[in-house]
Amino acid sequence: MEKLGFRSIKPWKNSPMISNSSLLALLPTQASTLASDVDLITIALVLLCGAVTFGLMSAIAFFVVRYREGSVVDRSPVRGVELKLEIFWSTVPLLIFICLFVWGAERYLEMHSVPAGASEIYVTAKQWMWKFQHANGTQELGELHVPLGRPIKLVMISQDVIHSFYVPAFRMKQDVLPDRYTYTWFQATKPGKYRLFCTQFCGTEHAAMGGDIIVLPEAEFQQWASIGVSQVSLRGSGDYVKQGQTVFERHGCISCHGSDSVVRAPSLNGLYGSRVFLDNGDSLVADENYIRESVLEPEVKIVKGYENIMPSFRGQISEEEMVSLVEYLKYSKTMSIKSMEKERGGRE
Amino acid sequence: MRSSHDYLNSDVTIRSWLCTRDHKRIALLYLISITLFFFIGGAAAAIIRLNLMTPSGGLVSAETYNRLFTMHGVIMVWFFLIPSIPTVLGNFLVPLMIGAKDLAFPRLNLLSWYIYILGGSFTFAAIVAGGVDTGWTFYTPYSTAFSSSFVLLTAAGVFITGFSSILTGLNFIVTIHRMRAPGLTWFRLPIFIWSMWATSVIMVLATPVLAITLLLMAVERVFKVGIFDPALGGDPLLFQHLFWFYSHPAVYIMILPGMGVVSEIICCFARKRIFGYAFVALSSVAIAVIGFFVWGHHMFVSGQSAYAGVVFSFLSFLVSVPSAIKVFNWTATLYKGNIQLRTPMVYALGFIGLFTVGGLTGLFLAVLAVDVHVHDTYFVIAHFHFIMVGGMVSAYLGGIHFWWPKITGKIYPEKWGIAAALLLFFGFNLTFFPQFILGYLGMPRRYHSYPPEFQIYHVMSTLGSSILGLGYLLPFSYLLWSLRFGKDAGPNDWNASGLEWKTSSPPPPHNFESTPLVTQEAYDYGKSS
Amino acid sequence: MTHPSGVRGFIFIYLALLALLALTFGVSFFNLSGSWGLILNLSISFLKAILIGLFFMHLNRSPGLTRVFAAAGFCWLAVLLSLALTDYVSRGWIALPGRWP
Amino acid sequence: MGSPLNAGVQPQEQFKSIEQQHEAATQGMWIFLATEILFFGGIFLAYFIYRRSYSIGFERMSEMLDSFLGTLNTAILLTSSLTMALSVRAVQLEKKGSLILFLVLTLIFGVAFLTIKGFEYSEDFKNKLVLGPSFPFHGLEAVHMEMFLLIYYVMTLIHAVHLLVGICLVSLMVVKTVRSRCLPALYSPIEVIGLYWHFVDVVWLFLYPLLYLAGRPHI
Repeated sequence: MEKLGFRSIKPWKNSPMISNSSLLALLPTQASTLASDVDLITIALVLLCGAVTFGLMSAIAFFVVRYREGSVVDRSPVRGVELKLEIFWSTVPLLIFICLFVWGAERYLEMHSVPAGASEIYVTAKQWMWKFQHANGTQELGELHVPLGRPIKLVMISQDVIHSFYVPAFRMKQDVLPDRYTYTWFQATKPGKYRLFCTQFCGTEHAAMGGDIIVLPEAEFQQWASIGVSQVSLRGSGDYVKQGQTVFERHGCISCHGSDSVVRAPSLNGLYGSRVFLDNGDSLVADENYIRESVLEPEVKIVKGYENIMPSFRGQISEEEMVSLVEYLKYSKTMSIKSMEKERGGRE
Repeated sequence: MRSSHDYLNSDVTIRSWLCTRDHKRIALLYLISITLFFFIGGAAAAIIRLNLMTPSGGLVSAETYNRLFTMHGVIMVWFFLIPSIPTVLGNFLVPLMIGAKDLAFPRLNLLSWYIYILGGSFTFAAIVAGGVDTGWTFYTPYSTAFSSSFVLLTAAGVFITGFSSILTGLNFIVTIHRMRAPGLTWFRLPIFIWSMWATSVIMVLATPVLAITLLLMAVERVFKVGIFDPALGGDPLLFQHLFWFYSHPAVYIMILPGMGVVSEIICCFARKRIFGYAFVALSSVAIAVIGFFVWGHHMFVSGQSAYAGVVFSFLSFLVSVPSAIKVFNWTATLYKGNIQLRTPMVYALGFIGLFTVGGLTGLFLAVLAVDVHVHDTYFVIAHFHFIMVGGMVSAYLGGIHFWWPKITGKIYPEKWGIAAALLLFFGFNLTFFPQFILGYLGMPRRYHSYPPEFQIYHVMSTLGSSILGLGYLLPFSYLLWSLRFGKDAGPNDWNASGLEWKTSSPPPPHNFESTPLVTQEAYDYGKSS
Repeated sequence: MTHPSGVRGFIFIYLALLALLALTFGVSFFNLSGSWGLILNLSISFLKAILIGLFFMHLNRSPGLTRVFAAAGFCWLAVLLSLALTDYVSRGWIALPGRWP
Repeated sequence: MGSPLNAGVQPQEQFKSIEQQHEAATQGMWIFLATEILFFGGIFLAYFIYRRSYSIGFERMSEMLDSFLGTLNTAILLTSSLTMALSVRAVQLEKKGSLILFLVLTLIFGVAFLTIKGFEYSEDFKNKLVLGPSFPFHGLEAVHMEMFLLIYYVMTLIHAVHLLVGICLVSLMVVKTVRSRCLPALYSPIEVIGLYWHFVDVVWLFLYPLLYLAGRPHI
């Protein structure tokens, strides 16, 4: 796996992707639900700014010609309009700006609120490659296959410096930080192959840290998922929840977090998405980041009513294992850990 | 007639220049040093543009390329743009325009120049030693834990130069408050003085935050103890917050002085008082203050909270109102003027056009949803080059031409001046306008190689940049030429208002024979035309 | 700058400062819950800073402009702290699918 | 203004009067102090953000600092501020004897502060409270403790450098006062140096509770 760790650095190639990009295209392909919204704002802005620029330049050109040195025109001063004009051209832009702000902010918050039921893909970035992990355990390098028309949530983390996940055709970009998950989502609307760029400078081969997003219609995607192996992708062992369970057991988490354990530790049943109250009076909603942080730095956020006794697992759990562990704990939201234990015991 | 005893020929030894406390001589020391840095930074830009002619970026290696754009950014931002108008024209003109003999702290002024040179040497040493590859933004953890280039040396250079900036700002504020000639009330000041005051406030209040940020970065890099590196418990976004708390206001350090210069030029060559004086003057102050509230718009996709993003977006729209006011007022000043299209005026009109485009494209970046798409692409590059190069450098060159007779006592060839100004305007647009399209198509910044579908725009841009390069060599040549062969200038060949034109060209060592008394408002062109 | 203040006034301020110092140190022995200790400590520090500014640095008799400059540093610092903390406080408010705070 | 300072003092050539020179100097110093506030402000922001997240590690490390010496040093600095204020008063009243006395006292308190701080650093080194590989703690909060220690060193060292500059300036003033035949000429510099001195004191007033009293102090 480590051998595959680095995408061989190759020059950018022309590919049959970018469906309708003519030589002088001005807009990139629109391939997500957000793309047309963003383009609409852009077009509105271009029209607005174009009109303002054209108006101003025409006025300047007109004045320069008409009031050139020596021309015989009326130069008698106009009085009494100054204040009115000033008020006019400061309030009108302000009102337009407020409308633009509301429009842009609304779409932005939409980009930040993942629709319920989105399928999740974990993205790991490192110098200078992208790695994707699907919920069924399939892993891909530098290439991501996604189904058409379904919301996809990306949970992203970096193993070294800051990277940024950017797919122009989706009008979507999010920095990928070390040691903390960031989220974004998209819903593809058009099958095809789209470029993925890293847009946060990340070192020598920053420019080569690209990839392809391949959008397949549902049927083809299912077919791909069942065979699942394109040249650069590889297949993990089993699904995440099972892997996560293995990690959970290997590190003996149940001995403290189980309901019948002697050591008192907070229960993990239904943890994901629930509100957690901390001993410093704060509260938060348990998300992937909280779970991750609680494993690696358990002393930072202590649940109200519990002692700070958990050891840190930093260095003992790889990012991939962490992903599966998080997935396992998420799964336990619908099924309690205890009953999963039993179910497993029963099978054995 | 050239006066026999002016600041240039009163004492000609090298020692008299290096130990001078005359603000006019210090301005010239700065002029020479920032021109040097401008050409170093420009050379880096030329290689970058040549490299991007082909998608594979075959001219230089990726490693070299990264060092080149970092060097271009660091030098242009801290060693050319930030000092440019304030230290050259500001130093020369602030005391002259307010009727003072010198700045309030002349020795401090000279010290500022030496600090600048010291910082410049550090950064220059870093370049000679092998350069730095973090980008001018020094983002952590790349800069503290991963880059193997000369981060510390470069950061030390920037850190030191920051103090030069602070001391210059401090000197200007005190001078403007305390040393105005009798009768020169605040609302009789030239707009240039207002803009220098606003710039100085930013220099004084923002630069120390950069200093401490770079210091913490250096400490983390040396001791491997976390402040910004997440592997050590730090938060890289804290670095970005601190960095942009300085660097966004620093953008206004780079544009406010240009706005001041352009206001002077337009009034002189439209033969009119500026329209809406109070609004133009106070909008500088408004920009300086509100400019401190908007830094988070550099971090919309950084992992900053979405709510903070919304707050910063709103505040960013607010700061564009005063800029809009200025543009409208300049245009209104032309109305019913008596317009003379001399070289400085051509630059000033070019400034208005390019700044308008640069400012309006800033709206795209303030709109959250659009910024997500164009952030860190060539759209941003084009936007800020329209402001910094199209705006600030045009204004700087316009100002240099406008006050060249006053500074040197010589007249430059007018036809060459206009030709160069037009060439620059054309070359600039060809260089940077295609980059807006490139950016919207998705071309990321800081890319050494790129997908072939972007090539056509890169080729256009490179072509434009060669014209731009030629355009910069022209004024450099004929201005030098004029020093020896130019005609002598009179005290006020432009027939301009303002105290600096009331003394001889070049001015005597102590500026004025007797302290002037001001009885009128600025831009008193009604009677003279 | 016109009339120097009396020695007695200075000594009085000095004693007040020492008293506040004693208060800070004394309070730190009580384990105040949460961030109350921090808030109290900072408030006392502010009080001390204001006393020094007003009396030792003569702000009580300075022209308005000087006071504006003295306040400017603190105001700008407040901008830095409050806007940066806006980010830290509100991080993770939208974290999960379909969930709004 | 009715100022007693005009007699026999010539302003520098760029100024019209000694009042103008004095006002310029004072205003310049205030602007410089505003700069300084923002300079320290950056570390304060880092402190507040990390203390919010890593309160346990911060408290634990803070408890290892000698809060008694910290408090003593605070008292010493406050006293030096008093003597500095009295020095300014003495120069206003043109009392050479008491001016020298108060300046020297200020100097002594400043040096005392640095001596105690130096002693404290040496104790810290003895207790292995140092950054880098020999940091003695491991395990859960070690990273956060080391971060606190970093902030502690950066803050106190920058403060100490400022105080050192202040001490140099005050020493210069002592020399000038002893040699001076015309005390009013010294009013402006002493007033300005006084402002700087008080500011360095004020910074410490904030460092003291943030660094020494973050946890429960032990004597």
